[in-house]
Amino acid sequence: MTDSRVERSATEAARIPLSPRYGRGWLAALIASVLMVLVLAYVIAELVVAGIGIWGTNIPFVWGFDLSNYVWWIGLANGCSLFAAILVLRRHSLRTAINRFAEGLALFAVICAAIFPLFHLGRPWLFYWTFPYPATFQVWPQFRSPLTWDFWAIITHLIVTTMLWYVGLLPDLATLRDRARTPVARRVFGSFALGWRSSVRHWAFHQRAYRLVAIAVIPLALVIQSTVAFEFAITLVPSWHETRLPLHYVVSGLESGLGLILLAAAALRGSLRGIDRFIDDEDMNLIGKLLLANALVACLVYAGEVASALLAGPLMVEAILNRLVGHYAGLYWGAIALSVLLPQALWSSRMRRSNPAGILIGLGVIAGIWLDRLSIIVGGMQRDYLPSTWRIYAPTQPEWALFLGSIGLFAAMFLLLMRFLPVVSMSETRHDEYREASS
Amino acid sequence: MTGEEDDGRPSDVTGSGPCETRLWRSLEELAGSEEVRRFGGAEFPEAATPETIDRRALLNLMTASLALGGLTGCAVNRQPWGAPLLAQPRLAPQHTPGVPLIFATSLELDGLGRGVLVRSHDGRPVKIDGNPLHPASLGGTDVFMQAEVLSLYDPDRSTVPMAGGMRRSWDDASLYVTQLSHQFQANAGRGLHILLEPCASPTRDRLIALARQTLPEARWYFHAPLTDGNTHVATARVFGRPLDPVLDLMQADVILTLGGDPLGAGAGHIRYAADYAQRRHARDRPLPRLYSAETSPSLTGARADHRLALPPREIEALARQVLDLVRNAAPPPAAPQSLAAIIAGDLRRAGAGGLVVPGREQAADVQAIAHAINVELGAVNRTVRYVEPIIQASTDQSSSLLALAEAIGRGVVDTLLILGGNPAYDAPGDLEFADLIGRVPSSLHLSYYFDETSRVCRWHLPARHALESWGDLRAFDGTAGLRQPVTVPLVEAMTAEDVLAQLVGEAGDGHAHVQATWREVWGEEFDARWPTALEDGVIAGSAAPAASLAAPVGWSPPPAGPPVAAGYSMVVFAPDPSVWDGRFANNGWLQELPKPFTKQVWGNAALMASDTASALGLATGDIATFTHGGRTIEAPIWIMPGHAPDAVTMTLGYGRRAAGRQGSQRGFDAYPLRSSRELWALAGVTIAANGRRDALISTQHHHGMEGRDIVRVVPATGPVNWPVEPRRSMYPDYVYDGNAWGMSIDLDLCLGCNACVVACQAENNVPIVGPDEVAQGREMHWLRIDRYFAGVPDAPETYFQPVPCMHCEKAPCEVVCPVNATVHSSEGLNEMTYNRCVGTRTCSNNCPYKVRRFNWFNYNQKPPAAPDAVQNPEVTVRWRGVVEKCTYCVHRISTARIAAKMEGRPIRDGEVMTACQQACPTRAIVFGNINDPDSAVYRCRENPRSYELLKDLNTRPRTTYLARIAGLGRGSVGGTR
Amino acid sequence: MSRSDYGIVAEFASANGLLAATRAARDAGYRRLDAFAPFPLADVSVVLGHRTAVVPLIAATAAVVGGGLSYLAQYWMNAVDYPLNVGGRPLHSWPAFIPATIIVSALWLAAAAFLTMLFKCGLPRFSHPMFDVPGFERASDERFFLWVSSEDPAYEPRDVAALLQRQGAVAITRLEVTR
Amino acid sequence: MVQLFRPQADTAFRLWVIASAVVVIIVLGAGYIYVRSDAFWRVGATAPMQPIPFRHDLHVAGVGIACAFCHSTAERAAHAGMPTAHACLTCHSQILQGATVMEPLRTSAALGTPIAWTSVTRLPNFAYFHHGVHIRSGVTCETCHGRVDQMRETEKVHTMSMAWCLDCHRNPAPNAVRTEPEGSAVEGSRDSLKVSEIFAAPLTNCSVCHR
Repeated sequence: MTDSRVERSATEAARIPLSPRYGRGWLAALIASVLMVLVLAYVIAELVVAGIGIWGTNIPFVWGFDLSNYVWWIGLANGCSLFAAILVLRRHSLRTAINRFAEGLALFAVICAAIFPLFHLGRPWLFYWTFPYPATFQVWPQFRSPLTWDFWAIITHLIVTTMLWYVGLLPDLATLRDRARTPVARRVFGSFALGWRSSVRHWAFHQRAYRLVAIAVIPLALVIQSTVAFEFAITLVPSWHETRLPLHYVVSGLESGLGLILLAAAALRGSLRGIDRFIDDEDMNLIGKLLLANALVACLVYAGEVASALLAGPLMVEAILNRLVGHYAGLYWGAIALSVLLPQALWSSRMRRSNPAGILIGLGVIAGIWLDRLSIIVGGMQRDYLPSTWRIYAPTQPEWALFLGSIGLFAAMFLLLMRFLPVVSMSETRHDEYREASS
Repeated sequence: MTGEEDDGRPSDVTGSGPCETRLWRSLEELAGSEEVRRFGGAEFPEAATPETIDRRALLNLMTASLALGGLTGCAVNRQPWGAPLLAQPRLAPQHTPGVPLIFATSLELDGLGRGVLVRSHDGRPVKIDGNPLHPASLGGTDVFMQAEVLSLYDPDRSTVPMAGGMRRSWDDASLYVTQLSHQFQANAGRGLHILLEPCASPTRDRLIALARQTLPEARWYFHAPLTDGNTHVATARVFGRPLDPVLDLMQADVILTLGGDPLGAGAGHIRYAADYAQRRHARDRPLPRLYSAETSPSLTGARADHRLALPPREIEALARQVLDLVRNAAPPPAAPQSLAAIIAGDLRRAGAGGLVVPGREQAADVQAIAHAINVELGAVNRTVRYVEPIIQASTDQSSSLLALAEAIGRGVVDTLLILGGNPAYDAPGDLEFADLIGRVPSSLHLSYYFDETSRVCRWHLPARHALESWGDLRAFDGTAGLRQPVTVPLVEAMTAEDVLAQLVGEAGDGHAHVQATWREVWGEEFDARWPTALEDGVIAGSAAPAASLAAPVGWSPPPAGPPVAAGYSMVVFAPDPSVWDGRFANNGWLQELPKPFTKQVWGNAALMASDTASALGLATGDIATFTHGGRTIEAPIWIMPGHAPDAVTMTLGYGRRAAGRQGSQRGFDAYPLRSSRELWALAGVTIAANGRRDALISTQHHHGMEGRDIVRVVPATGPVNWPVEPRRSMYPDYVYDGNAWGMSIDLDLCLGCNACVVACQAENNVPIVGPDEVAQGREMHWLRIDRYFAGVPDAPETYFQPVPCMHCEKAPCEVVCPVNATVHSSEGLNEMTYNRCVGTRTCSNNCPYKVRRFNWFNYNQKPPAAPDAVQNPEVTVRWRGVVEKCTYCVHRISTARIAAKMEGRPIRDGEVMTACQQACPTRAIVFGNINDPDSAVYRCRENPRSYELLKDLNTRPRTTYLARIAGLGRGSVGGTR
Repeated sequence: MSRSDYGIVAEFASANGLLAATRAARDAGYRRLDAFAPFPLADVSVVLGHRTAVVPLIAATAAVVGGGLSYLAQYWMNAVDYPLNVGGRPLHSWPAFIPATIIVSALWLAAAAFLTMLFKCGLPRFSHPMFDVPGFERASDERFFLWVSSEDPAYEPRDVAALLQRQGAVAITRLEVTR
Repeated sequence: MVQLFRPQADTAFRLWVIASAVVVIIVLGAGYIYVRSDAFWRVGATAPMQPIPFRHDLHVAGVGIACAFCHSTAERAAHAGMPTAHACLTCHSQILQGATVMEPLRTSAALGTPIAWTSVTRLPNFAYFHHGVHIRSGVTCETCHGRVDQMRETEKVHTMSMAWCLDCHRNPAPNAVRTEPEGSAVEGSRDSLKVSEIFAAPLTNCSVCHR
């Protein structure tokens, strides 16, 4: 819808969003992901009608895919938004390339994450009981429970991530408005642009607000990751009952976020013609280095996990050994291999710059963290206090469907983003170009 | 009669001596009451004479609400105006709507009576407990008594007469029976053959005697798959005539059991368990020493100080050695002593305090030897008394099923009446009995279900449930008890007595027949004694006296048979702990009840030792083919620690083909392998794996304690000394003045009999979830019994540990609930409010004891859910998506609190009894106010054996355990406690 | 229905042009100016003397207020209004109330920053005279504009136009609005 | 460039913002009031139809029959108890005996089937209530049921919401009038009962009502 303006424009930024013709690939991908969304809808309906008995969960495995997927998604979200926020604050050149879609990814991940805690309830239609409203039975939520903290965490995350994304997007919406051809598009973008006139005064306040929202995001991301960790850490389950768990979740969460960003960046470069002008090799190089560094930290955290467990007494030892060699050992070692060993490939700069490698490593890291979540939750619950209650858990089809469905939803939203909104920030790019020019 | 009184039976009731406060009634008495006469005089013509307001009328009055389905306790009522308020035409006297009534009656097992109290809400029986006055119960129950009430409402029960597979009216049916009686009264009963279940019912015996007179040519047979033991053969050998042994475990200092399960199974086991428990904890008496020689693990063996896992032939060898060593008073040979010598030594030392108990499945010789030893020890009339057979009818061989089979074979049977029982299913396989019945021109089967036998008979008549019918039963010790209906018949049906009465042309209903029986016995005392007897459920002083034994000369057993050839393998048959002989197959509570040792549900398996299994190349779950004499069955294998080598144990009662929707096609049927000549142990069975596997469903998958401090065991002698670390907590403690409820469970008394589990399920509307859900790990029992093995796999120690909610003062589950659905009461209860629960399950996740259950589906609405009628109206019926758990029977606490308040007094100790506590035969569970120094539970907590489960977590459980006392060392002197 | 003067708008090809023009206009004594650029121009802001410190101030206050409210609410509901013995924990279990407090204050911080921005920028404002300036759509792309308000005490259309002309404006528009 | 929106757009937008804010507030406020309103709890509503047009005002105020005469178990049991056909017929075998409105009564007496009255105050099945203990604690009938003696048709006079129950359970004193309803079964033992015994019991425990 925007190509007509391209030749009129002198700046690189004018070429965003680029590649006017999104080929069949995009359409196919969209259709595929929409189908997955339909599956998601079906499973949710089934859940509400039949009950969560259709899952493989039981006593003691009261949680399975539901919580591990939630933890995984929220980790991705926190990773992305944390990273984006830091870039905004550092005013790092990388932000021009990454922020826009990083913030978008964060937002979509939160939406996917929110599905799970809602529908893992036995009676999901009563979810609002966790919100403090004046009910005629005069009972309030119980604020000592991490689940109530979690309720606030998800709502807040949703709102703040949206704001971070929107504030950054505002000037570009104005640009789209001014370039739009069809009156409808013009009006639509116009309404969302709120009448932005790119006045220097606007810019001044905009910059302040953007940075402040970013500042809010940083503690938020950290606290929310920790809150999620608390959900497990404050229980008595032997392999969860650890003060180190929040750290573990923050580190691995950020890593999965970086993995996702790497994946998305590489995928964009691979699919959108000309975008490598904006997400250039240098950017990829930087992301790669960051991910590598994060993987090394994660390695340290994993080591700490084993060490602290071994120091913590017989039950913990048994629990951790069970995760390492027990029925669910595959999950643990898979996590190590994918989230610690695989990123080591990024030591080579060729790998860092190659798109296929980026996609593979990004996917690998994300999958690795997913396995880590499953290993912690499912593998952790397996060795409880009374051996008489020990059992096995295996996910059922509906659980897989729910999981894949949420991925489909995520993919669909991202595909629409890259189609209708600039995937890298135009205004930031212009700004940089100006600075480079003036310096 | 108020609600709280139904649990109010003093906890210290021991069947000795009459119970001071009698809290249950007979409808008869109500019907006879002044009140009734008064409104007999009222303006209703049909009520003009008192008789018309008999018990049936009263039951009708109370049950009327059922007619309109005004059942409380069902899921939340969605009608705008709620359920209607029912105004009865007239109140049953002394019955307050909504306040339960208690009736005493008798239930039957193996043809012997066990006294129960039935709690009925508005004419709807919902709970069964033991009758403290009844010698076979003393207030305790077993799983079968508890579950009987579910069978009463079984939707699969037979409701109409059938003939040739067609539904028939009752008119046709009674016409048929009348014709029979005319026909046979004409020809003195020639060609009439009647098969009955052996049953110690005076009324039935009277009617049979009557029939034998009026129909002299008729032939009578008795069959039940489990009562055809060798007991009478053995006693006949030793004492010259068949007798029944009755044990007195209070007196026994040294006990040797040869097979069997006196503490865990059979018509007398509740009493025996109670006696043994009472003796174990009698402070002034030495601990009894219990030796068990058995083939497959039994509750008795698990409790024994010494358990010897022996195949049948070695049990016999042991018995012979012990007899010899007891007989010739030679000084015991020098160490190392043989086990037989040690046991014999102990028995001799105990003298009259010694006791040898043979299992009914043992060979006649073994049993005879056991009795001989008792005689030798002078134990007769001290630890054991021999009485004339309680069930007279079935003693002679000519009345066996075998005889009937031959008769049919000879073609002399024109008409076969099968009154009760299910021979087409449970007759020994070699008889091909189902086919035999088919050969009989005219056959009739009276039974509760339209079962395997009904299908092969011409006629089928629905039978009444025990809770719907009149009758009387003798207990294992001969004590007679009356049976009275506690509800109007839910379907039109008959009892065996009714049919017999019709045959002999005796008028009147069951009520009349029973009264007639006892009029004969009591003469003019009748009017005085009948009401009391009915109210007590027990006829005082009717226990069988010790038989006068013509001083038995030293009987010697015949020489042992030849040693069995190699490749030998033996199959031993045993009743199933869940479905007994198969009669309970359609009972969801029992099907879903984890068997004590395997924890298997909804099926059975062939148990064998690991060595045997590996020798045969089998593993748990493999299906093997068992062949003997051309008869073949297939059964899944279960490797059972502590099972004797070279033997396989098969439990009977599964593999039903026509049990009903829940009972059919579950497990495998062992009867076809059974031989009419070797009922209990079958030698020379060939076993072969056939490569297929069966997913056996069990509720426990790990069997060791992994070295954790779970079940504590203290030495039999010497003090208990555990390190007492001081309690520390970051938080200030809440003060629980007033009542502070707590429970103590004595692991030394707990036999693992499961009675508490079913009692809890019945009392608290705990849903049945079905095999698939259990297989997925979703059983709902609020109270489970964990079973751990310790020591060597071949001869392990077996520990049972009932685990209800611990009601932790620092409850981890409450802190993590986001909506305050589970919080603490000011009396220290960990309360669960279902209607506030949103179902995050995080509480269950944070419960280290894993006692919280979750309604994954709407279990109470989807099969095999228990019918609404059996739901306890005092307890909310839970719905999908909420967590539930043990509440310490909080509804009983509320009822007691309300009663106390209304009478302006505090709640008495023992006034609140939890369902599990009430059911426990050994009184292992004690509940009460831990603030009250005079309460039983307080004393238990002060006991040095008292400990908290997972104490290190500092959850401060209100449920505490008393450590198990280790078995006595061999031949060492008994310690005391 | 009368058309009235809204001011003079000059279009510049470069940021520096705009900067110079703005400076010049300030020096010439004009106070009611606004500049338009496709990206933030800090130095122009400085010249125009924008004060944005109020945003963090309000945001910080909001954060404190929101957090405080959240904590008080938790305390009141669990310890005052319906005190329940939950797992033997104290009614006022302050450590457990912290996480939600932090989260909520972050929410208020972000929300306050965002709303303050909109308020101070007078957004949303869908219809504005500036949109009448020919080619103004390129203000969001690569062109720069300076506007001198007719309200300016020193406003004199001819002078202003001349001044801006001198600063190398590529186009000059006299903006009129209908009132 | 051309204006995308007319100047009115802004006014319209601001109005819309304000309006929607107002709407939200109104909706929430209305909801808050409605779920506490009598209408929501069917207070003042009378049953659409009863098998017999029974009038409390005639029987209580008029004839002077005490509550406990018909609701005979209210003082000792959980259920207040409904009068039996037999009880009704003590009078109505003479009075109005032929009246058609009495048909259900005669049917019930003759056939022995219950009369199904439409219940006006009904708690959900997970809430357990015991009439006896409330009366014993001095809560009078009209505290919860209002002046039934003046009602032509029986109606609900309180919401009977959990909040309503809690108000009293948190502070029973005002409603626990120390007078005994007529025909009390517990007359004599009144003095033996100390107030403390009534109020000592923790009435706000969940399990007091929910089991």
